[in-house]
Amino acid sequence: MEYLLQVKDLKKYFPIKKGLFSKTVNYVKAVDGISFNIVNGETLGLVGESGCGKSTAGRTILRLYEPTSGEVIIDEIKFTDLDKESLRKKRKDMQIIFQDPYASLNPRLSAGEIIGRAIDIHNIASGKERQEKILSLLDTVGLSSSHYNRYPNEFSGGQRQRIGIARALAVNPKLIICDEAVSALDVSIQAQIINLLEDIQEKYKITYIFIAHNMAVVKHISNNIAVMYLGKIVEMADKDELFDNPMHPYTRALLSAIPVPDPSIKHKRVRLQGDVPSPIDIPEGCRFCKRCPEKTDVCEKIEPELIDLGGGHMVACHNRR
Amino acid sequence: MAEISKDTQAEKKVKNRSSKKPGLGLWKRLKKNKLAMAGLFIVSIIFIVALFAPLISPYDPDKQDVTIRLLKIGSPGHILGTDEYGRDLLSRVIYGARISLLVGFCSVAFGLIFGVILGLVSGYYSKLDSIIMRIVDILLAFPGVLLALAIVSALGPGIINVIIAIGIWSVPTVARVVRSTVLYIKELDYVTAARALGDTDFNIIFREILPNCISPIIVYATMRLATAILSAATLSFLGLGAQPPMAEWGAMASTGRNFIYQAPHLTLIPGAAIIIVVFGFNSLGDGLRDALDPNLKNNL
Amino acid sequence: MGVLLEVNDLKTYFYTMEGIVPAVDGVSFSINKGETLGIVGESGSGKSVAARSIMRLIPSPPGKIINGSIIFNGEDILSKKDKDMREIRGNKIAMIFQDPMTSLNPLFTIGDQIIEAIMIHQKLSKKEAIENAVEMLKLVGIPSPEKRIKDYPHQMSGGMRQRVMIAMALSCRPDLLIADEPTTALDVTIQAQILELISDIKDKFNMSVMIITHDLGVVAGVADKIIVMYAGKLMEYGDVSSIFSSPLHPYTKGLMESVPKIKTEGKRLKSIAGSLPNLTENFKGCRFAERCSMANNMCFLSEPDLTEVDGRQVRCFLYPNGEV
Amino acid sequence: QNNQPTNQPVEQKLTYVSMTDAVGVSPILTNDSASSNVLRGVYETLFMKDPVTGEIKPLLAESYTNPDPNTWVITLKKDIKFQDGTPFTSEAVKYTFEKILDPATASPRASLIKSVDKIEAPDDYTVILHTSETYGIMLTALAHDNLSIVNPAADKAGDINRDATNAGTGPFIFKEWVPGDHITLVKNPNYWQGEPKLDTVIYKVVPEMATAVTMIENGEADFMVSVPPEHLDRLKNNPDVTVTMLEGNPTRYVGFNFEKAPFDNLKVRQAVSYALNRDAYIGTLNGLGYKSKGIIGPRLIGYDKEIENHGYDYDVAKAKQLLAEAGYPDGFKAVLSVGNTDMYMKMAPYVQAQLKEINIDVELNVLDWASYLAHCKAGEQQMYINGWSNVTGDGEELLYPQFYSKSIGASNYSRYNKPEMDELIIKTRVTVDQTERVKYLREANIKFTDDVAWVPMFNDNVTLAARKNVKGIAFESNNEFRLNNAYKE
Amino acid sequence: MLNYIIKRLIQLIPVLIGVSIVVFLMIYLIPGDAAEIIGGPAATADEVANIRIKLGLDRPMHEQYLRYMSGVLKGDLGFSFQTGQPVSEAIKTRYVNTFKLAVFSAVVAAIIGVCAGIIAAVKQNSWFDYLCMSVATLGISAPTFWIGLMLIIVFCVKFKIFTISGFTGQIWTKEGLKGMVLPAVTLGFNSAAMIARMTRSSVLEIIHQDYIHTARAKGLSEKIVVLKHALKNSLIPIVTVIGVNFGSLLGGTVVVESVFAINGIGRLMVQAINARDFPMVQGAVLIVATTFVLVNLITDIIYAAIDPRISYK
Ligand SMILES: Nc1ncnc2c1ncn2[C@@H]1O[C@H](COP(=O)(O)OP(=O)(O)OP(=O)(O)O)[C@@H](O)[C@H]1O
Ligand SMILES: Nc1ncnc2c1ncn2[C@@H]1O[C@H](COP(=O)(O)OP(=O)(O)OP(=O)(O)O)[C@@H](O)[C@H]1O
Ligand SMILES: [Mg+2]
Ligand SMILES: [Mg+2]
Repeated sequence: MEYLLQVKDLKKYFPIKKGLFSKTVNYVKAVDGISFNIVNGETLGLVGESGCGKSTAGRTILRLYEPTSGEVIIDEIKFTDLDKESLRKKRKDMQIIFQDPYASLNPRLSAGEIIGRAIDIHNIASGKERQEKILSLLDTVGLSSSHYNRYPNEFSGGQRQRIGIARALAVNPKLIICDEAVSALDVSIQAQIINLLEDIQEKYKITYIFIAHNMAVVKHISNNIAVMYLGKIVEMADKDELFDNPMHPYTRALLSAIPVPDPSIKHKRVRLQGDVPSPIDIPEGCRFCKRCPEKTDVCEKIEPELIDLGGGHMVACHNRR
Repeated sequence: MAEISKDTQAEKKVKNRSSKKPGLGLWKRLKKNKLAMAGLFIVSIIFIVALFAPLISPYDPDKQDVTIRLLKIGSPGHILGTDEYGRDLLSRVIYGARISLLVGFCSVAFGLIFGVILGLVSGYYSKLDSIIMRIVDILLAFPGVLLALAIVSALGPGIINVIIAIGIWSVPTVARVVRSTVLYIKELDYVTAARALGDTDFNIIFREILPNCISPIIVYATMRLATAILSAATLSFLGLGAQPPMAEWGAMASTGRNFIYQAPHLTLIPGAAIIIVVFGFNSLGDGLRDALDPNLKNNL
Repeated sequence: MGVLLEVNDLKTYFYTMEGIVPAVDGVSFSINKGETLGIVGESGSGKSVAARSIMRLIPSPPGKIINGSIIFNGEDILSKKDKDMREIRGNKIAMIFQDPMTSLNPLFTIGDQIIEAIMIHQKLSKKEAIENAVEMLKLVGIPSPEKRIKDYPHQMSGGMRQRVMIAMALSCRPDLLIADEPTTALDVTIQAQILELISDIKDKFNMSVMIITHDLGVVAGVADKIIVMYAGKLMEYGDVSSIFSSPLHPYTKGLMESVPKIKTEGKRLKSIAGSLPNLTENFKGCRFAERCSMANNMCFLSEPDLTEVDGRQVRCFLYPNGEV
Repeated sequence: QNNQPTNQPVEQKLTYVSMTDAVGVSPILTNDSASSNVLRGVYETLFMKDPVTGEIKPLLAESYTNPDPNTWVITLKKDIKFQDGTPFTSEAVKYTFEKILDPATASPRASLIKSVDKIEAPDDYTVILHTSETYGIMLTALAHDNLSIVNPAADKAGDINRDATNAGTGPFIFKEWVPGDHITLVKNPNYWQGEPKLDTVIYKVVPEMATAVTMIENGEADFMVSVPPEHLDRLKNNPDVTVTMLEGNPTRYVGFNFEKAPFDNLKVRQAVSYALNRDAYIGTLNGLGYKSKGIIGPRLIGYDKEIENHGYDYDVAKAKQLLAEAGYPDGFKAVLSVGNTDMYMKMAPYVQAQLKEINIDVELNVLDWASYLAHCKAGEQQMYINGWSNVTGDGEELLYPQFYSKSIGASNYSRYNKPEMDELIIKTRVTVDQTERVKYLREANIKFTDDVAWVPMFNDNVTLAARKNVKGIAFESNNEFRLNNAYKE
Repeated sequence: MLNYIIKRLIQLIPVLIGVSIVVFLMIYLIPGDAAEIIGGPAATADEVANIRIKLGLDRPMHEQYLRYMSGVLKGDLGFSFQTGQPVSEAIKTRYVNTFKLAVFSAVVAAIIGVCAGIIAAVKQNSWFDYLCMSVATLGISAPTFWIGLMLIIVFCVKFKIFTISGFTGQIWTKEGLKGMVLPAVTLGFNSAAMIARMTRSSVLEIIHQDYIHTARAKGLSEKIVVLKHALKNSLIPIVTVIGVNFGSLLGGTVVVESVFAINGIGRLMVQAINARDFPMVQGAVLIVATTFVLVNLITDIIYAAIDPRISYK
């Protein structure tokens, strides 16, 4: 299988500075060594609690944050090694769609201009061709030419999200990172956008990293799912495998927490104690052990590695060997 | 994609309702604000007066005739009376509008050009931030009057130097206002999106960030215009501003204060003119701020 | 099980620059003692306004309750004096809000904020009130509450703050708890904890709960009855199992089908096209007609009334005679 | 508040208001008028000018003789004591003058006795001054406040420029100075001319004229000098205030830079002089100015009525004609430098407007005072407005600083430099025979006036405004006052 | 906290050095010097040269600056060129006057401004609100000198209630207080207006926050909601304006000081620069700048006292 994207032991630490001379006293280990590969045209779902480093991972892959260490290889090119100018040129391969449909569009530019600017940056088209490209992009995301001259404040949340998608598509990317792209939307609109994303993937063979905390949504759209906890991937598998046979206690808790829109099902919940610990003082041993209902002695001492248990089902847990 | 086309149908309504540019909604909100409209009215009148001063004013503002010194308000031929040289006060007040607007606009423009650039650079490049902000601190800690005094002593009193003095005076505050807006805006997703698209820093600063700092800048500029006009008047009062025979309101009020008992109108009228214009700009600025403020918008 | 709250033909309008927004436009429902009512609907459909109307906490101007009655424990809330209303707020009816991050005053300790209500409503001394507050915090599962009571909100996580909010709301043992999207801002795992907590406490105190959400999964788990709101109107109202098993209104159906389900495999999601209509316009037909896949001409011309179908209320021309 | 009649004796406390604070209270180190007003109460000079006649008469001195033109033998009065009780002797005079002449002191008025090269004190009551060149105006110089005699003991004990307690022989003893606010003097009960009637004198600083005037009106202050024209009527019309007005010696003028074209041309200067309507301007001064055509004004030694037949009257036609003759039929552009004080700022637009009538397009160059001084000393100005206030009341103290060639770069702003005029000026200085000296002064006055060295705009009328109940202030034409005999009713 | 304060005080040093360099350059770049002023119009060139030597003005520029600064490091601000008085002494009396005036008017302005602002916010869009805000806008639109002159005309000339020069710097005596009133009102008018506007808008903003809804939902009376919950939260911007205003009050009292004949630091500064009295200008500017920075520091400390989320370690 050919991988479009390979991420190898990617880390992103944010320094915490203090004192008169801004000395770095500590780090927020937002992403603490994650590795995965995505096959061209597939979708990787990335789930986990708030603050576990999903967005940071996404942005670090795009080098919107400079990675602390690790490698990102896209299409055989080592993205992490590019110098500033080549990086700028190469950026069109990877795009991002944001959660907040309000903050993600420049309120001073019309929908057409927003997409047009993306085209201009990489000189993808000009003149009449450019115009046509913008219109066709608008059409692709389900907007019409009448929207061309409208400003973001005249659009609803769902429509804004469509403009954001069109902007990302404008540079013909190979990969799009959807950072909670549907989380802020109402269920009815959410479904529209998910459908749109699927249509686009089919049409252009685009690869997605789909970040979300809603397991059901992720399951719907992904091929594989990675579960993150405190900067690390704790479980990764094919989506059906993951849902049918969750291995990591955290994954189980997550799955059981999903509210089911069916009053007849009263299922048992795995209750987790406490909250996510801070990524500054990461506990020794297994990161999850403080909240884990199944923890053993070894969990507190040794950090488990992510191990393939067969069939690409990878888990980082001492109790699943 | 049947749903999608339907979607757009539904949106047609939105289209009819919405105005084209984001600015038009602003006008609508501004119109509701009585104080702001009063401000706008005043400012427009002053503009017209300043523009057509030679046509409107009954006399040459510098024409002296000591035989008719210190006429009272309502004297025939001189509605607002005359000053100590027998110059027509109305004409001088009319011409004074020109100077006040000139000082206001030029000094604010001066302050804005430098302040905005400093603010943008300092907000966007965190490495330069602390150096620029230290300089700004020094300027801020420096007493304004003294700065004006020094500039005027060095370059000589006069309107241009007043403009420079007041301009320099506003640089640090503009820089701060812009910087804090930039710090906020540069973290917004649309700026990140521009970076993700591979846009250059220059484009990001001037095409993504700057246009979105415009509203605080406009609001600040209107308010600052008011302050600039006031400061110019105060400098003139201290003898550092406009020089004779220039019909500047502050200078007029200042020389007029010597006649405060015999001819109080010499101080009263230019003083009132200052208040009216400054009031105009302040109310307009207030109104703009409210109209541009997303918080208040939602609650109205 | 007597009726605790009865809302009749409630209309709350906002008089804005853009025009009049009928945020809640003739909504009627009731809640029995010990019952949980869920209100669902898209963002902007008027759920929060309906809830705030019950508390009489509509910002005025621009908002105004222009019609209807809200009978709580047999008394009409809308005709009460402000002072009497304060006796009800926090005491008889308590409310918690969507975002625990912004719903607590950042400048006061959580203890302060909890005892405030206790001291006013129960006329207790400060010391007693603190004891009371500690007990409530323990009840909502905050470890070592004696210490945490001196913490400021920013020293707690989102889930803990939401618990504090609940403790605060429960501190005077209200008859009715209104929870306006109490878990939207929380993580899934925390959300599950909070929802469980609300159900537990409801049973313990025999409280009535009105829970507002746009997440159908949430109401399915906790509510007894459900209101589906759309653009200020009540579209469907009935008990939870029947609405989930056989939604009548096309909007309700649309909502249900939009939700990706874990069991149903890989199919394309059904979605409701378009978005909420602009309420300031004088609406003629059914407010949902624009987006309705079953709409016909009549739907654009006049608005359907609520009809009783199968023990539920539905606002749709599909059920002219109360039949499915 | 002071209006109700009381039987109790009135508090003998007099408050003087002025716009500026003193710079110091030592005669050696100051030379401004605000300081002089204080000095005059604390210290005394050897000679003084009679306030009425202008004649120089002995004060601390008893008499003097000139054995030769370069020697001045001065006999001192006996039985005069400094305020601390030490006797006033020739040693004090020697001490004071030597200190002034010491370059390390950097006394700003050292030039007053610069020609003195040796001071002798043969006995306690005799002082002999030897000059290197004849110095005809020795007596006027010795009457200058800045040549007041200081108490050597006090000067050695501390900085009398800041704290002048017991530093003089005068009627009042320095008590307190709150810089920027006020200076307090108290009476010297052992004063040699008899105990003063006032107990306390306060010099209060009020920088805003309108405020100062109001204070006089309200009785918060007792008197002020130099009332500006705008406020004069108010004070005059106030029944509680008496305004005394005298013809004064300060002159206000429009000056030229003789080194810069076109003002090196006599015809141009004459044209300017003809173009200025002085009478009209004086009309705006509310009686605070009077006209004299000469450069040495009526209140100075050296003035004579004949000068009024010289000079130039207002005549625009003539002005234009002269300008044409000078080669400027269409006028020209000029810059008029002004220091930003009220009085000159008022004159400047007037001059500007008047010169416009003869097509001289004047641009005003307004400068703050320090810059103005530097600017004029450097000769950067083309035309300028200034005034000259004479301390000694002698015309020489105008000609020498203003027109003597060696004063270029200092007080000779006009850069006037004509050898024959220099010679005349020196004569007015060195001639010891007073009648002859006055003759030279008159001659100089005519010559300078004819040459339009300045265009005199007006001479000040000096004013003193005091509360009705204040009596006995001796007031002079140079704006100076003495409080020796002042009292309150 | 203590560390933080020390750190801030250390940061003051570069600012002050910067300020002193600016002042120094300023004084030396503008034409005219102290010797000429001391000599006056009649002084001869020799006299002026002697004065220059005495003042050290004949030395090279950097030497003068270094000599001055080494004095400052030893706590010696030097002597006034013009009067020979020790600068520290000259500044002290004036500074105390200005400071008292500024504090007094800031306190009065803050009380009036905050009260008016709260009422206006609570009664938003009422006639009181409109009146208050119109007056406040007028207040920030009127030049200080004009307000001062008008007050004098009304209260000293027409009604003779106050005396113009009554300022003695004493606050605790009746007379002293009386003398403080007019200058304080003149000075405080602008600030009160500004504070009122800021209070109003910040209370209005806070009053729409979620936790205010929570407070109301608890059944608290409107009075408690506003005065406890809303006001405390609005305090940060209010404290900021008060701080900024106070800072500019100290630097900008020249006008009031001359109109009311107050012997303050503003006037001293103007006189000193007019006299090119470098040590005096330098001393005055340094003290004003220090105050400005200290006021900022105090504002920051107040922030921490108000808001537990802000902690300076
Ligand atoms: N620029 C930054 N500087 C310092 N710390 C950061 C920065 N960005 C993120 N962090 C920290 O890194 C951690 C991971 O943040 P991230 O935003 O990636 O989480 P997330 O999984 O996307 O959460 P959410 O679901 O809330 O979006 C958090 O603890 C966050 O506080
Ligand atoms: N203060 C207000 N001023 C003007 N309009 C308002 C105000 N509050 C609410 N509305 C309007 O009332 C309508 C209903 O709002 P409401 O907050 O009840 O929606 P909601 O169903 O709670 O949505 P959400 O899920 O987003 O909370 C909206 O159209 C909104 O614009
Ligand atoms: Mg995120
Ligand atoms: Mg809501």
